[in-house]
This record gives sequence, structure tokens and C-alpha cells, in this order.
Amino acid sequence: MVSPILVIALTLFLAFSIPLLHMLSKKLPPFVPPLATLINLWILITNIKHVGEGAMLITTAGLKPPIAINLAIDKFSLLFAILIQVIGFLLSIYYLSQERKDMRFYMLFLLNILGASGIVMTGDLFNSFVFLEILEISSFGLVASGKDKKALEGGFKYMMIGAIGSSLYLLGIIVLYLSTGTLNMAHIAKLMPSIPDSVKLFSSILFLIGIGVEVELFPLNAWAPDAYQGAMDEISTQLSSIISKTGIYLAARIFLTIYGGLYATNIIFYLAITTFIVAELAALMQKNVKRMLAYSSVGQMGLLMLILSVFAKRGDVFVLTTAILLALNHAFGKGLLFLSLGSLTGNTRNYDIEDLKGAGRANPVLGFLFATGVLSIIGMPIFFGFWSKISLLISIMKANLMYLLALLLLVFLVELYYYANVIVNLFKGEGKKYRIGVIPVSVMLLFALSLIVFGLWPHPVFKIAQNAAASLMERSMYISSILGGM
Amino acid sequence: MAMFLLLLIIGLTGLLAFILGPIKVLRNIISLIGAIGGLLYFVFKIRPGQAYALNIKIYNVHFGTGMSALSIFFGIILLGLFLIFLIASFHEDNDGAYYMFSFFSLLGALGVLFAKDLISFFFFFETMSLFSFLIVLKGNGETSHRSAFKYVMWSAFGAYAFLLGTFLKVNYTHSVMITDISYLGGNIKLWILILLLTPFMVKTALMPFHLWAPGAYTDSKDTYTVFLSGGLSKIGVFGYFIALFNVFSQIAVLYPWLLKVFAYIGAITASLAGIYAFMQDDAKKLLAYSSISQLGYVAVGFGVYSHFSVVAALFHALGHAVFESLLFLVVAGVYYRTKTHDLRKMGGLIKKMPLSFIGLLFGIIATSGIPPTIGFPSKWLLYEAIILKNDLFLVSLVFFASITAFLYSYKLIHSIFLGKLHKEHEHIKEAPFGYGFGIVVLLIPLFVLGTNPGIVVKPIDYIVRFYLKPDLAYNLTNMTTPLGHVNFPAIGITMTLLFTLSFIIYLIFGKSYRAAQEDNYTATEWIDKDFGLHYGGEFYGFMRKAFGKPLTWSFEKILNACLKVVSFLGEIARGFYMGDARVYLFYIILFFAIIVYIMGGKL
Amino acid sequence: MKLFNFSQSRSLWMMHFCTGCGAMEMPPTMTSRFDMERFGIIPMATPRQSDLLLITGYLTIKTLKRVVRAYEQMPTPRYVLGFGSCTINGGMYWDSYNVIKKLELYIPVDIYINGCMPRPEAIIDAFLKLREMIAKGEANAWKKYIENYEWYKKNQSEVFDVEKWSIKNEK
Amino acid sequence: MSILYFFLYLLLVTVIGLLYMGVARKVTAHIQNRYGPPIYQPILDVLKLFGKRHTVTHGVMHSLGPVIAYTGIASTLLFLPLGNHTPLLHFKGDLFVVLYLLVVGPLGMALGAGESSNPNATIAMARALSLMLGYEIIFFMATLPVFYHYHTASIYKVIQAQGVFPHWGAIIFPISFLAALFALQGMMGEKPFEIAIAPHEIASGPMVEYGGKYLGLLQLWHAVGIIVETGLLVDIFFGPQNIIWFFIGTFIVFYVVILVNAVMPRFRIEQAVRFYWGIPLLLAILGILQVYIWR
Repeated sequence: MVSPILVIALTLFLAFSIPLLHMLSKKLPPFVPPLATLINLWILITNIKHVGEGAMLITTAGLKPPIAINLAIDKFSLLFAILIQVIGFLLSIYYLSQERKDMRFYMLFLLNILGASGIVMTGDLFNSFVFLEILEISSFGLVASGKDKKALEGGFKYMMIGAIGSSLYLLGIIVLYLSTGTLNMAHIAKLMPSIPDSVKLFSSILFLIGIGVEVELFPLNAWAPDAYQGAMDEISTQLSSIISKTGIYLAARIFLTIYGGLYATNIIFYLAITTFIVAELAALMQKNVKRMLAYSSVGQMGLLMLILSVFAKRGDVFVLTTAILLALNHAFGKGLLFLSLGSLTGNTRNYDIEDLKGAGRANPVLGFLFATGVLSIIGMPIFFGFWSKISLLISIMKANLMYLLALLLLVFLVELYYYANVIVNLFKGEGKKYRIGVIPVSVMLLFALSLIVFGLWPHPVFKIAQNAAASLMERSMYISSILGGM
Repeated sequence: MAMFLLLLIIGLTGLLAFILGPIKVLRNIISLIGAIGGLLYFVFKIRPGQAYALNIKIYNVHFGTGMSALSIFFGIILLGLFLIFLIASFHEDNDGAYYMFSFFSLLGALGVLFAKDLISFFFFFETMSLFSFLIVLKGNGETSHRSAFKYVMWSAFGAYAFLLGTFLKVNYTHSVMITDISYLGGNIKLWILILLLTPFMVKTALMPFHLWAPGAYTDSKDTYTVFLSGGLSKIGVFGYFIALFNVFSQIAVLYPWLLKVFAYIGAITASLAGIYAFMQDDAKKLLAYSSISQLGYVAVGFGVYSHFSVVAALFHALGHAVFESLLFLVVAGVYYRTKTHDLRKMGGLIKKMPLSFIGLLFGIIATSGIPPTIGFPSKWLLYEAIILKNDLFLVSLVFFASITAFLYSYKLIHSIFLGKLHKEHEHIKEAPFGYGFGIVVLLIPLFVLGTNPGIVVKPIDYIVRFYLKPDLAYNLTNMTTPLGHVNFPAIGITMTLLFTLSFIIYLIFGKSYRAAQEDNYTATEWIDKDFGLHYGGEFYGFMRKAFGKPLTWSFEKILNACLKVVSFLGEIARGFYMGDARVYLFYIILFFAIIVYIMGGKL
Repeated sequence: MKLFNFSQSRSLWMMHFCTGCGAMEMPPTMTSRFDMERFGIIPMATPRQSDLLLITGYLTIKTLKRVVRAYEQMPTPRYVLGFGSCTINGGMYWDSYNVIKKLELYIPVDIYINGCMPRPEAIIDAFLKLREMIAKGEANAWKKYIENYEWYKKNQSEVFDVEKWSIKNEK
Repeated sequence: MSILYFFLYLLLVTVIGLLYMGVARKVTAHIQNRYGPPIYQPILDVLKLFGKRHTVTHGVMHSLGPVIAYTGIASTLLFLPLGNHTPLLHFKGDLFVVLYLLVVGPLGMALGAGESSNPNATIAMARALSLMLGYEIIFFMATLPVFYHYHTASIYKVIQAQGVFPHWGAIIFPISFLAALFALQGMMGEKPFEIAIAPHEIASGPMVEYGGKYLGLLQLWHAVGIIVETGLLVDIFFGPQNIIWFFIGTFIVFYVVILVNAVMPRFRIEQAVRFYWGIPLLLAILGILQVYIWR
């Protein structure tokens, strides 16, 4: 067994070794991220069988919780950690084929992965804030690393709002710490019944805003379209596939594990619905495909939050499973969309829908990839998205929210409208042909194939998601496995 | 298991066809083997009452033919038409993906036939819609993207309505299987029924839901239209049957008015689509409207809801599969040679493409419902059924629709085959083998079933008898209803005899010689050889004056108004994200303030 | 054969090619005063249905082309009735440069009516004469046209472009 | 034996039909203050047309058109009882068979006329078919109450069910009968619904390229058509008649039609269609309402 703490340590080490390697040879830095993520992946996979019912505890400095800094990994976090490494690995492979960037870019990238993995693995609330800061700051850098003004603008907006969000998050931690005297998640969770209601409520509102920025909830998500649009395509992938998923993880962990249910559930519920509808409507009128995808991303995140709040209303392992399925579908589908969109525009950063005309017909492989992403996101059968969407609807039906079901179906129609418009546009008339390398295509094909294969045979993914959901649901198990018999 | 294997065969063949895409010969052979194998497997292995459940963790996908022999009835239509489409499509310039998509759409359609639970029904229905959408998208028309877009939107509209209905049903009955819901209390069962019916109304293009059909039929590749119109629309018919009989068996008792509405929608669709059809100048568009019109009869048959009206509806569905495919196939063959669908640019092709002409001739005869072809028995049954249901206005409307059939049929055959041959078509040949094969094959059931409808009425009756009290007496050649009686071969034999007689009269008198193309009575004026004598454009132009306004009515206008509202909402939503960083900060502060205000009491 | 001739004689469908002033005399012939329908003679709209080509008055070169064309479009047996002096010798247009003088040179004529103008009585009389001829099988001008096709064509080609105007049917 | 009977029957009806046409011409002539041709004139015309030596054809369909037309109308005749007199086939098909067989004739002629690449013919066919949109539906709706009332679709049973004079369909359903008369005028293509033929405008329309034996066959078609169309009306509205009275009945109906024909001008096509969708349609609907109320 290799300790998962190495994931963090190694990534950190490799990230800071990049400048040194850069001195040795200018060709080396691009190869560091794939190496790091691959090793991480290996470490995590070897740990799969060690993660049992509750959470696996990894302590540092030989101290036991609730005092020390520690990692607490259950199946839910492991799933997200693996997801992050997989997508990180694929993306870093993708970077190999791109023109070489400044070495600081690779550093930021690795730090980003580090932050994300840290968040999903840590068992300490303050630690999670530290990792969140690492994640956010590196993301600002990554978003702003694009070549044009838009990137800077997006990065700036993201930073402004992200900073406020994380400070409110910190405030929430402080409030909890004041009333419990501990920062260990499991411990706080255990002490939760003893905290006065007003403190609970206040801290949960602070967390809601802090995390709400990250998961792009309705009034807090104004940065998202600009950041997605401004960032380079791969960074957009990272935003939608890694960073926002981390936000979802955080939301689930804090609200479900620590609070044992959503406080202000109704607010989140309605906010999530509003997020979804507003984002889809905004996407409907969008002529810029990338911004459209950004809005759609926001909408999907709204859907995820919606399903979490539905779970909070009526606990059912199936609903959580659905949330995970949705997250997976969105991570792969949207990632694929951003990547292939970049190639379809020939990396010209001109995303106007009119200029994409015929691009899919001229580049059938890219067209296929983009179409796969779209079809999976809108939940067409034989793609993985179908199962996640069906599960979503089943969950909502189980929660007996038939009007919501009808509303969602209506909005799905809107979603289909703009997506179908793009698809149709891609395949009409004659477009420009672009040359793309083998590596990017194979990376994208991996994304696409995973969507199709698991669409045709969703059994294994269901199983994994179900296990992860079960472990997230077993709050007492989590607490007892961390704190022992305390 | 057999059903699952069949789907697997079809799917794998599609995949192979895609992989072998560049090697044309091999690809064609593989797909042919797959299609023929599928048909044979279907005929020999699939039996009523088989069932199979496929477990994918959360759902069990239930396959089965237990519903009735209906699945088998439609399955044979689908696979047969697919084979015909496939053979003809080899003449077109298609890539591997095209074949994969078409195989997958077939797979979806077959899956729908086999599905026993509503979610797998939806799964396969969506699969079918998706891949037929992709094929329409690959079509050769200038506007194929627009049509494909409409197609997918309408399909999705229907599918989502179906999904909502499904979940309502599951919510109230706690069963995902296709089971009866008529015992449910309240009006919820009505909503479920209507929602479940929506996709089939879309698929068969009933009037408010028909807007996708003309475009999709026109702009998909010619040979695929054969399958799309003849084959896939049958899924809609199948769906009606399932929804009306398996899901809601008590409809005639509980909501007779709904049936009436349904029947009238069908009749109005048949009439209006007929009128639109004869105003078209594009061969495929004309046929598309004709297809819509013909499927209107099917809806009428279901709406009348008596034993032999349903028999008529199913028989007409079969007939539609035969003659509409025949018509589309002929037009496809003509397009293959002339590269046009425009009725104004063709004419006189009878001299060059006699087999196609024969195909089209009998196709339109069947479409118009003239005996002794396959179009007649169903229409006859339908009329009698409606009169027995005491609805004389409905029967008049249906009759009106069948008159419009004469109009568009004649326009079609005249503009393509009769009249003056165009100069640029002087050297074209008969349509190649694939088309000819399909035409000949389709002509067989056209006549055999037209004179011996008992062959098919027997299995249909066996299906329908289970649900409705039988009051139709029939054998191979005769049918008797409480109103009347027909001996189908008698009509055929009489006509043949009298034709022989008239032909003899024609032969014994006088000689005739062949007039040259330009030898016409033109008020004795000399005309140039290339002079456009062909009367193709504005064929029923004067009807614009007679009908006036109704021809300009369109459901599309209502739809556009709805879209405007949605876009307005979209503009508002987009406006939210148009600020700069300060505005966004303001949002957060405002949000914080509001939440604290709302929650303030609890703090 | 005889039956056919008889019925042909009793049922003459006429195409009146009204080129000149003679057309004026046709309405009274058709309507209640003289009523030619009682002899089975009715005007027809197209040469395909007609048995009798009635040419009233002078023929310019321009109209001659059309007359020949109409004549050739009629099914056989077909009959031609020259109406008025102009068809016989040009009548009052005897010295006109663009009026043909003798119709006979271009298409075979079964019977002429002299006069300028001939009265309806004369027309009816001609009809009856023609009727007798047909019944007896004497009105065979149409055969002449087939037999002497070359000769007629030659004559026609002297006044207009036969190549362009003639109909090339597969006989 | 029965085949021989068929032929004789056909011949008889054809000849009677031709005589009707002669009468029509005679009557029209008398209305116009002329003598008119002898009544047997159409027979002479047909004989003459068959006697033509050389006729032009424009192709196979052009030749077969009249053949199909005659086939269609003759088949219809064999399914139509003439009053009490019944042809062998009348019980093998009912009203709908007759209605659909009636269309074969126009269709055959349309196909033939179409092939002649003469725009006049095609325009005429377009008009004829459009006119069908007017009269067919009226005729159908006008006959429906009768069939509905007696609860059968068999023409023979309807005839028998009506009974003697005061129980005739025409007397029980006067409104429908009137509507049917309107429809018949268009069905027979007489003025004011003569737009499809319109000799002065489009050179006799569908027949523009037909001469000789083709036109002869078309004349026969027309002759049988007269009997079938008027006979249908007589059967449905005039109750059981023996064959003599049947023909008298058809003659009376036909006489009305030609009287109207003789004094009427012509509608334009859209006027004709619109006309049918006015008063006649209203009458037909009233007729249906009558039977609804009555039952």
C-alpha cells in the first residue's frame, strides 16, 4: 500500500521541481504533469481495495484526529480523486501536443491538480480552505494565461468573485471553529447537534456563498461565462471537468457530511432551479458557441445542485448516485466539448456559430467527437448521458416533484434547441479543414469512447457510483471510522 | 433472448458497415447479409409470447413480443422495407456512417417493437429518432440542416412528453411496464394517456405536430425516405395501438370524446395535408404531405375504435408502407437519373423509364384507394366502420381527403412521367437495378393483398379480436360488415376482363401511328422542339383562388410566436451576465443581504 | 366499310379555318335559321377530332403554313372544302404578292364553293354534295395527298420553309 | 352464358347511353330553335370514329387511356343494379366500390390526356380533378343519409328498402336529393360546370389530342357514364323500379340536367368549386342533420 498522502506530497514536489528541470532542459517541463498524474493515479488505484465501508484515515506526524492534519478518504472522495487524476492526465497529455508554453503554466497546472486532489482527500476543514485557495489561485492564473484580453478579463472577474467566495468560506470555518473548537470534519459533524441553530444557519449561509461561487449557483455565477469564454479551451475543460466538480464535492461533503443535511435546503433548491433555467435560457440566445457551452456548464451545475438538494429533502441513495452519474457525464461530456470545439475552430479562438458552419463536415472526426459530447450532454440514448438524465428524472419522480419534472423536461427542450442548432450548423455546407495531431484526437477519442462504451454498458459505472453514494450517505460510519471509538 | 440477439445482429452489422466504410463492395455485402439475416432471423426465430429481460443494474430492460402479434406484424414491415431501402441505396454515393446510422435507426425501431417497459421503449424510440435525425442531417438538400433541426426538435418534444407521461404513470402505478392505467382515479390518467400519445402523433405527423415531416421527408436522402416514411412512421402507429389498447383499455368507456377528437384530428389532417400536397411543386414534398394525409386515415381508424376500424387502421398502415414506399422509391429512381425533384423540370419520362412509370402508376392507384389495389380494402372498411359509428360528418371528411388523393396523385404522375420530355432528359435510361428491384417487389403485395386482403386481415383480426368485440366476417377474398360486403377478386377479375374487352375493341379498329413529340394541336402554330409545352408549374394554381386564405394558414406561425416569447426570456437571462466585475460583486452582496434578510428570523 | 362510309357521311365534324371574310357566313349556317347540325355537321375544336377542313376565304402565305399543319394533323379520311373564290383563284386578291391563288396546289381539295361571299344556302348545298360523295366513296382527295406527297411538298416548299413546318411522325 | 349476358348488357346500356346523348343534342337544338340532328346521331358519330383509318397516338398511355376509361365505367356498371334489374356482380360490392370504380374512368382519361404533352389537355384535367373536389363530396354527403337511414351500404338493399312511390328516398330526403342533383350536374360535366371541356377555350380539353377510335372509346365511356351516374341517383332516390321505369327515371334526371345545361353559361373553375362549397354543401349538411334528427 502506498500512502495517498504521497499524492499531495509528490505533486507538490514535482510542481516546484519544474523550474529546476526547466534549467536543465527547456523540453522537460511538459512531461512533468503527465508523469505526476500517472503516478497519482497509480497510487490511488492501489488504494481502492483498502477503502472499506467508512473512510480511510491517513494521519500526519503520528497524531490522531481531531487534533492533527489528516486525510480522510472514503469511496466518494476516492472516486472524485481518481476522476481528477484521469482528466488531469488526459489534459496533460493533450498539452504535450500543443505548442510549448511557459514553464510556469505547467506549474500552475500541477498546483491546480494538487489543490483539487487535496480538497477531495482532506479530512480537515481548514486544510480544505488551504487547498481551495491553491486551487482558485492557480485557476485564476490558468484562466488568465490565455493570449488575449478576454482571458485577462475572465481571470480578473473570476479572481474578484472567487476571493470573496473563499473569504466567506473561511469565515464559515471560523464560525464553526468558534463554536466547536475543532477543525476536523468528522469531529465537527459529531458535535453538530450541540451547536446552536443560529450558528449552524449562519455558518451554512457563509458556506453556501463560498461554495456557491465555486459551483456556479445563480447569482454567484456571473464570473463563469466570462472565465470559460476567456480561458483557453483546455483550461475551460479543466474548469468544467475538475474545478467545478471539486466544488460539487465540497458542497456534498460540507453540507451532507458535516451538517448532515442541507440547511436552507429550500433556498438551494430554488436557487438551483433558477440557475438551471436562467443558464439554459441565456445559452439559447448565445451566438458564441463557447459562451453557450459555458452557460450550459452553469446549467448542468445547477442541475447537480438541484439533485443534491433533492437528496437533502428526501434521502435516497439513488438520488446521490444520480448526482454522481451527472457529475461524471458532465465532466467527460463537457470536457470533450471544449476540447473538440477548440480543434473545430482551428484554435483561432473565433467561436461564432456562423464561422463554425460546415466545420464538422470538413473534419468528420472532430465533428463526431463534438456531436458525441453534445448528444451525451443532452442525454441521448446509447450515450452515457442518457442514463444520467434518466436517473435524474427517476430521482425527481421518486421525490414526488412531478411539476419540477415537467419543468425540467421543458428546459431540456430549450437545451436541445441550442445544441441541435450547433450540431446542425456544424454539418451544413462546406467548412475549412484543419490538421490536428494524433495525440489530441486520441485524447478526445478516449473521452468520447468512454461516453459511448458506458452508455451502452452502464453497469460498472452504476456500481461505482452507487458505492460512492452509499459511502457519502453513511455519515455515522464516516465519523466513527475517523474518530475511532471517541 | 432471440430479440436481444436480433438487435445485436443489426447493431453489429451497422458497426461493421461503418468500419468497412471505405471498401464499398465489402460494406455493401456485409450490410446486405446483415439485413437479410435479420429478416430471416426475425421470421424464423421471433414468436409471439417470447420475453427476455436484460439487467443493467438499475433498470431491467424488458424485451418481449408478448404484447401481441403486433410487434411481429410491424417488424416484418420494417425489415422488409429496410431491405428494399438498402438495395436501392447502394446506387447512391453514401459513406459508412450513413449505413451505420440507418442500421441503428432500424435497431431503434425494432427495439421499440420489443420493449415491454416504458423506459426501454423510450430508449429505443430516442435511438431511432436520433439516428434518423443524423441521416436527415446527412441529406443532400439545400435545407437539410433546417429540416433535420425541426425533425429532432419535434421528435424530442414528443419524446419528452412521453417521458413525462411515463414518469407520471410510474408514479401513480408503481410499475414501469406497459400496463393498464384505466383504473386510476381522477383525471391524471387522461393526462398520462395524452402525454404518452404525443410522440406517436408526432411520428405519424398528425396535424398540429406535422411541421417536421415535409422537410425531413424532402431533405433526407431519397432512398432513406422510403424507409423513413414507409417504415419508421409505422412505429407511430404501433405506439397508438399500445397506448390505446395496452395502456388505456377503457378509453371508449371513460373518454369517448377523446376518441372523437382523435378521429377528427386524423380526418382533418388527412384533408388538409391532401390539399397542401396538391399545391406542392416538389415531388418529395408532395409525397411527404401525401404520407401525412394517408397516416391521417390510420388515426381516424383508431379514433373510431371499433373492431374493424382498427383492422382498417392497421391494414392501412401496411398499405401505406407498401404504396408510399413505392412512390418514394420511384421518385428516388427518377432523381438518380434526372438529379431533380422539381416537378416543373421533369416530364415525359414514361418513354425513358417505363418500369418506374408502372411503379408510380400503381402506386398512385393504391394511394387513391382504387380497387383492386392494397389501398382499397382499408378505406372500404374505414368508411363502413365510421358509418356504423353514426358519424356522417367524419366519413364525409375522410371521403374529401381521399378525393384530394386523386388530385395530388395525378399531379405527381403527370409532371414526372407524362407530358413533354425535356431536352436535357433525352438520353437518360431506366432507373438502375436497386430501384427496379424494389418497385417489382413492392408491386407484388400491392396486388396480392388488394385482391386477397384476407391474408393480412387474418393476423390483424387475431390481434384486434383480443381487445374489441369482433363484428367483421371475412375470408381470404371476401369481407362482410353489418353494412355491406365486398368480394375483392371479383372487382379485379371484372376489371381485367373488361380491360381485355376494351383492348380488343381498341385493337380491331383503325391503325394508329406514333406522333412526334412536338406534333400537338397548338392552334396550328409551329413550335420549337425545345419549347416548354409541359404544364407543370402552378398545376392547381387556380385552387389558390378557390381556397384563398386556408392555404396560407400555418401552425408554424403560432410556433414562431411561442419562440419569440422564449427568446425574449432568453434575452433577459443573458442580460444578467453582461456586467463587469463590480456589478457581479454587487450581485453577491445583494444575495448575501437577501439571504440574511430571509433567514434573519431564525438567526 | 360501307357502314363506315355512311356514318362518315352523316357525321361530319368540321374545323373551320377562318382566314378571311368568309367566316362571316358560318354563324348563320350553324344557328337556328339554317342549322347545319341536322346533317350531323358540327364545329370541332381541334384537327384531331375533325373530318372536314373548311377554309373560308383567302390564304396568305403565313396562314397557309398553318393550314397545311392543321390538315396534316387530321386523322384520315379527311376532307377539305374550299370556301369562296379566293381559294379557287385568289379572287379579288388575284394580284397580291402574299396571297396564294390556288389552294389545290398545296393540299387536295374535295369540293369548292364558288362566290364572294357564298350564301349559307350554298354552303349547305356543298355539305350535302360532299355527303353524297363520301357515302359513295368518291371523296378520296385525302388519298391523293398521301400518294403525291412529294409533289405537294414541293409546291409548299416554293412558298414557305417546309422543313421547319412539316411534322415528322413515325408512320 | 353469363359472359354473353355481360356483353349484351353492356351493349344495351352503351346504346341507350348514346341515344341519351342524341336526345340531349336534340333537346338543346329545340331550345335554340333548331331542328337538331337525329337522335341516333351519336351512334353514327361513334361508328365514324371507329372507322377512321389513321389516327395519331402519343404513346402507350395515350392509347390505353380511353381503354382504361371505358374499363372503369363498364366495371362500375356491372356493380350497379338498374332498379330491380340486377347485374351478376351487384352483391359483390357496395356503394364504396361503385364510388371508387367511378373514378377509374376519369383517371384513365387523365393519364391518356396527360401523355399527349398538350398543355390544353393537362389544364383540363387539372380543372376536372379540382371540380371533383367540389361535386364528389356533395354527392357523397347527399347519398349518405339514405344509406345511413336504411342501415346498409349495399345499393341493392337500399333500393329494396325504399318501397313504392311515397316512400322514395327523394321524398323522404328532399334536401339531400336536391344536393345530389347539384352534384350530378358537375359529375356529368354539363354547364355550368363544363370548364374542364370548354371547347372554345382549351379546345375540348382532355380530348384535344384524341381522334378516331380513341375518341370513339371516349364517347362510349361518356355514354355509359350517363347511365351510371343518373342511374346511381335513381337507384338511391327513386326506389325499386323495373328496368323500363328505371330508364325512364334516368331519362327524367338526365333531362333536367340537359335543360340546365342548355340555358346556363359557364363557371370559372374556382367559381365552380366555391359554388359547390356554398349552397350545395349547406344542403348536404342539412340533409345529414335531417337524418340525425329523424332517427
